[in-house]
Amino acid sequence: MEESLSVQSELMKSFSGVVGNIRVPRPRRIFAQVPYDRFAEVFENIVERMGFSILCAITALDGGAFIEIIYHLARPSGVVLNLSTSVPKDRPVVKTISGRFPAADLYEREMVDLMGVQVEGLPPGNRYPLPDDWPAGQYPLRKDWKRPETATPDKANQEQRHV
Amino acid sequence: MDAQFVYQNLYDLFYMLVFPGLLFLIAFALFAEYVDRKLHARLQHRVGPPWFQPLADVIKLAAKEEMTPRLADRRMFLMAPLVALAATATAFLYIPTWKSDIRYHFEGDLILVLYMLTVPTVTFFLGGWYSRSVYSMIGAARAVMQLFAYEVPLFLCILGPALLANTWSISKMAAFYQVHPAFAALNILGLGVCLVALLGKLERVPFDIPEAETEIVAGSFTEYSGRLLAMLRLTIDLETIVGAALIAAVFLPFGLGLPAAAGFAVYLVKLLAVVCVLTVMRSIMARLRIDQMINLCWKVAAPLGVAQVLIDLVAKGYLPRGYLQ
Amino acid sequence: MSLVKRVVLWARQKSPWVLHFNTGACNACDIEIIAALTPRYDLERFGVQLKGTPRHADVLLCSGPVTHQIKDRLVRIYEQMAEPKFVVAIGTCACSGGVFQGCYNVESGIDQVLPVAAYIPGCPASPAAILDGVVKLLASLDPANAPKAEEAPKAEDPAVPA
Amino acid sequence: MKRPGRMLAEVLRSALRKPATVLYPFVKILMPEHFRGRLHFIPEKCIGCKLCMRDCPANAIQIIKVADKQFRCEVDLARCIYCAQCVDSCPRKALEASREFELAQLQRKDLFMRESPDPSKVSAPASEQPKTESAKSEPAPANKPANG
Amino acid sequence: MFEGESVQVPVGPQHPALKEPTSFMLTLQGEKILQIAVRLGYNHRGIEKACEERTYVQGIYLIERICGICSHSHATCFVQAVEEIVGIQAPPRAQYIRTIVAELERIHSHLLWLGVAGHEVGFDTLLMYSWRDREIVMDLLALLTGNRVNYGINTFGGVRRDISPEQKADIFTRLNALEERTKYYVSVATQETTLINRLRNVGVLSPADAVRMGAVGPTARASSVDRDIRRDDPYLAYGEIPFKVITADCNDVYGRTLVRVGELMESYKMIRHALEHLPDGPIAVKAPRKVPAGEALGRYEAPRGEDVHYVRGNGTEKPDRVKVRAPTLANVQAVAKMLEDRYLADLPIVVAAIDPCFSCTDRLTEVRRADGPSSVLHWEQLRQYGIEWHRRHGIDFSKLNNSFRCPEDH
Ligand code: SF4
Ligand code: SF4
Ligand code: SF4
Ligand code: SF4
Ligand code: SF4
Ligand code: SF4
Ligand code: SF4
Ligand code: SF4
Repeated sequence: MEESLSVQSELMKSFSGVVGNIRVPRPRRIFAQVPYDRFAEVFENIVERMGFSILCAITALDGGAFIEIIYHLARPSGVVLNLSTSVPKDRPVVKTISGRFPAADLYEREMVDLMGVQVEGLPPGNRYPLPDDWPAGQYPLRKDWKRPETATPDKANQEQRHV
Repeated sequence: MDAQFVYQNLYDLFYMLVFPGLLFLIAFALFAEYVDRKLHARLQHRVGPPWFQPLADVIKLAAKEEMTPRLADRRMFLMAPLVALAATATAFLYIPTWKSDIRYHFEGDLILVLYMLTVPTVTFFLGGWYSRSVYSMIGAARAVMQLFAYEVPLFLCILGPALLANTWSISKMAAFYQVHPAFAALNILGLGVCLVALLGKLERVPFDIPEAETEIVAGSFTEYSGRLLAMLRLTIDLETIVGAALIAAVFLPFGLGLPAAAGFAVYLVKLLAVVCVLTVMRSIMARLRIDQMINLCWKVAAPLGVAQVLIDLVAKGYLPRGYLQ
Repeated sequence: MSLVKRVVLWARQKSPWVLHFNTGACNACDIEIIAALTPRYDLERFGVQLKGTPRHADVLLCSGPVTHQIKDRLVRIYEQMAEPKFVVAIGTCACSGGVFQGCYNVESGIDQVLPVAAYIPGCPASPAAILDGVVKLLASLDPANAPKAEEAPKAEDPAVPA
Repeated sequence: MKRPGRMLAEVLRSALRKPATVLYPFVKILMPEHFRGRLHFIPEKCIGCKLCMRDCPANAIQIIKVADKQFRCEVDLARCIYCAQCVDSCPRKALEASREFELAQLQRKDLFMRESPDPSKVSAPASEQPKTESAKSEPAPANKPANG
Repeated sequence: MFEGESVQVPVGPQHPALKEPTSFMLTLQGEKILQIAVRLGYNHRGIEKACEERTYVQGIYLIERICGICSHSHATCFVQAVEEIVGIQAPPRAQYIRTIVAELERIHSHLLWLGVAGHEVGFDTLLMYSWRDREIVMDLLALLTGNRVNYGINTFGGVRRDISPEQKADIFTRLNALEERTKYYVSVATQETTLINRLRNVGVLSPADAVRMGAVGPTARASSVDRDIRRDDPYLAYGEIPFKVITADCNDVYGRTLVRVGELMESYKMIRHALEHLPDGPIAVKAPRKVPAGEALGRYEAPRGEDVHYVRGNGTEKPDRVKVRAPTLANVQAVAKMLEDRYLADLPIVVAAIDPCFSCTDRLTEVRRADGPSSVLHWEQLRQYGIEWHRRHGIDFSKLNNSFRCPEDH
């Protein structure tokens, strides 16, 4: 917990007014928020100077009017910093971090396809994970997404009821 | 057409098709496959298939629908299994069974047999190649690469004993070693190399590279089904027997002079012993990669083959003349 | 039944070669299928051999609820198999979609796509249950103890709903 | 020390020993005591609270009222994932998981379990019947996707 | 095939080397792999979306079925995250039982892997033996949890089954048998020439690449990357059970084999320790059906590496978002690196060496048209990043004394 708390105070010291809502709900878990316009600088600092050199995952959430993106960064010592940022849902654009973390390439492509987040600076490549002919504007993990008409009717379900 | 002639022809036919020709050969080959699979299973600490398994497999396959891939060259695709089967069965006729003077033999039948044994591999290559599926084609290419690798050691280590026996006929070789069983001991090295080469010929682990399931599905055989597949499997079974018979004739010259029934029994035991050795070998090794296989053949097996030839040449030069007619 | 038919039937019952296809399973059914081939259960006692290519196989062992993406492949693999051929649905997913039914990317079971000759429920179906199902399937090949009902799955008609 | 054929001795020894194979189905296998196999329903205990239906992850179980305080249980054996959550959820222990695992069937319709109270004890008024039927054809909403 | 000519070989989605659908499009020159493209998504069932549509209780069983091989990993990771949001803690006895099942799962998974690896290189006898011995663990799991796979031992606030004293004794005897067998496999893996030839110097992943590509689990540890969530971020009872993190400096498939068999030996010790120190008390506390608003990140060292679950609750019976990052998704990126300039024959074992299970990796993808233009991920672009980066970050690969040293002369 000391380590987590020291990270917390370090964050508060170096980014007062930028990084907000810093919580340490349990040992080795830190949650923090940063507005997207200051994200790059904070991220750089956290990764390069504070030693959060492992990218565990990137989660994108549908927050209604905005899309929240959480970068789960870890230190080899086991402390995880969940750095969250949001972009407006009608113009969800973020910059890639795949220059730092090659592995982020896949996680970001997932966001692109499933949450409709645009990622600037992704190296050229095929889309992932949806196929090339996937209709534009369909993002399955958004809360307002309606599955296309082709969804399978649950035939077995109906049959079974009449046995 | 006198009675003698008719009788002679009928006997030939019986010899070729029934005993010890095709029918016996097939029955025995299926039995050998059973022995192989059962032993393999027991070595793996499980029960394994019942005795009729290979027979059921063949009948089932024969009764199945046959499919030719759309892109395949139909003629080559169909011919390959037939030619392979015929060549293997033919080769068997020239290998001495439980007596050294068999019906068909001539000076040079050794070359014919070795050649005939190459035919199946080449036809597998053609069949696979003309299936026009990637797996088959890779399997086919691998089969040929492998053929070039194991053929040389195989030839070398049969050449040695042939030189010592001073003949190009398998029957005469068998006869020679029967008279001088001590000389057979000189060929132990050749026996070992021969067994390894035979594993390669039969495409068994560690040399099942051309049909490596986890890499290229079933190699040349990937697209075959039904009757044609049954034929291909039969060919491999026959090859096992023919290969084992060749080894038995060249390297294991025991019991050739015995009365028919006892001789026959010894003969079967010899063949099955070779089959069992092959099974044990395939059970305890991992598959090599094609480059490792080629290295092994050229850097280890071929020099050993040469050594075998040298041993026999030296033996021939230094042993008392009287032994070698 | 003529002698030839009898022999062929016998051979068919004694030599089922299987092809395993994961149609979106969670792997549990798949490892249980492999476990059924290993020494403890040893399916080879019944002549079962695992084959790598549909051309060689008689029985298609499917596990998983059939994801939309795999559906076409499944049909194609089925078509590549030589007659006579049978499909066995292994695991609850393959029987009905199981816990995944209602998910947006899955069918509810193999029988939505292919005619199924035997259902082996269980999540996963244990190797013993798989053995039981295979033995039941093989016994049913004999017309004497085939299922009587009209809806008996017919292998000849690949009733593929669009 | 590398050598080929490291497993030779082990393998030959195995060939001489009794195989590790159990001879199922010729010898029956008994699953361990708490194995989660086919469900069984004890109609006398059920109070019709339907907690089991609510928690079933596979939407496989139906509790249907057949008469006053009398309930029938239907389980789609092809859909049940044998998790026994319903057994845990039931406040009256009216469900139990058995060790039965040989459930394979040749037809989908045979994969169905229906366990009703003893008909002699059911004093169902005739008017109850249609109601039961309608309850039957209505799929449980438990895990129907909201936007499906 | 023939030199100069390059051919495209599809491997998958149905292929004997893969027990699950995934497809690799290989460009071969002769037997050499020139290029490799991977397509995932065949196993996508839409679980993340489905989780949002089901209650937490139903969710456990659904999450457990992300993958049957590390079902306990996913379920525990999820349950821990949810318990953290709710603010309850499973009682100590429950934590120990979860740990014991987790280590049993690791044993079953690593033995399974050993067999699969044997099969991939044509060594079926190894498959048969290791799976025969794996049945011992499967029996134990069935005995303790009620099912051989997809154990269903977890519930919110604890576990569903207790371990009785008789079962305890039973576990001890069976563990001894397994330990004997594992020692034998160590000797086979380190002595059988044909096997070593197929594993040594195959699928090389340098320590720097392993870190850069984000490899996890035995894949990373075989490249001297000393990371293990059980030690670094202890959960369950791992903080109280002594164990060593096994690493190797071989960087190849051989090293991954050594790490896995080494971990087997550790797991036996851990289970013994956990059983001997099994605390008394209840096995579960009551958990509410509604989970308050909140978020938690669960990390778990699954047999294949770090599993990450992020859960956000919104005060209802159903989660707002469940995000799963399975170990294979992290490792699959390293495969292309490992296959550079290798042979076709190495593909199965290299792919198997990360012990891939795409059923969890595909959790996110939805692809409806199988024969449309394929969406393929090209690995080439992943290679343009320099190694310097990690130097700047001062990541050091210093070894512990429980690391395997690989002989130079293989
Ligand atoms: S985890 Fe908590 S108690 Fe332990 S060191 Fe950190 S702050 Fe202190
Ligand atoms: S993770 Fe380590 S440093 Fe941080 S609080 Fe816990 S013990 Fe202290
Ligand atoms: S039936 Fe169960 S175990 Fe089998 S694949 Fe489906 S979810 Fe997995
Ligand atoms: S065992 Fe599980 S799946 Fe089956 S009915 Fe009960 S809750 Fe539903
Ligand atoms: S939970 Fe138990 S008592 Fe309630 S309806 Fe289900 S079986 Fe009956
Ligand atoms: S990679 Fe693992 S999960 Fe996937 S098929 Fe192989 S053993 Fe099963
Ligand atoms: S990594 Fe593999 S075994 Fe583990 S959960 Fe994922 S799919 Fe299953
Ligand atoms: S990846 Fe796995 S958990 Fe996620 S949706 Fe697909 S199948 Fe479900």
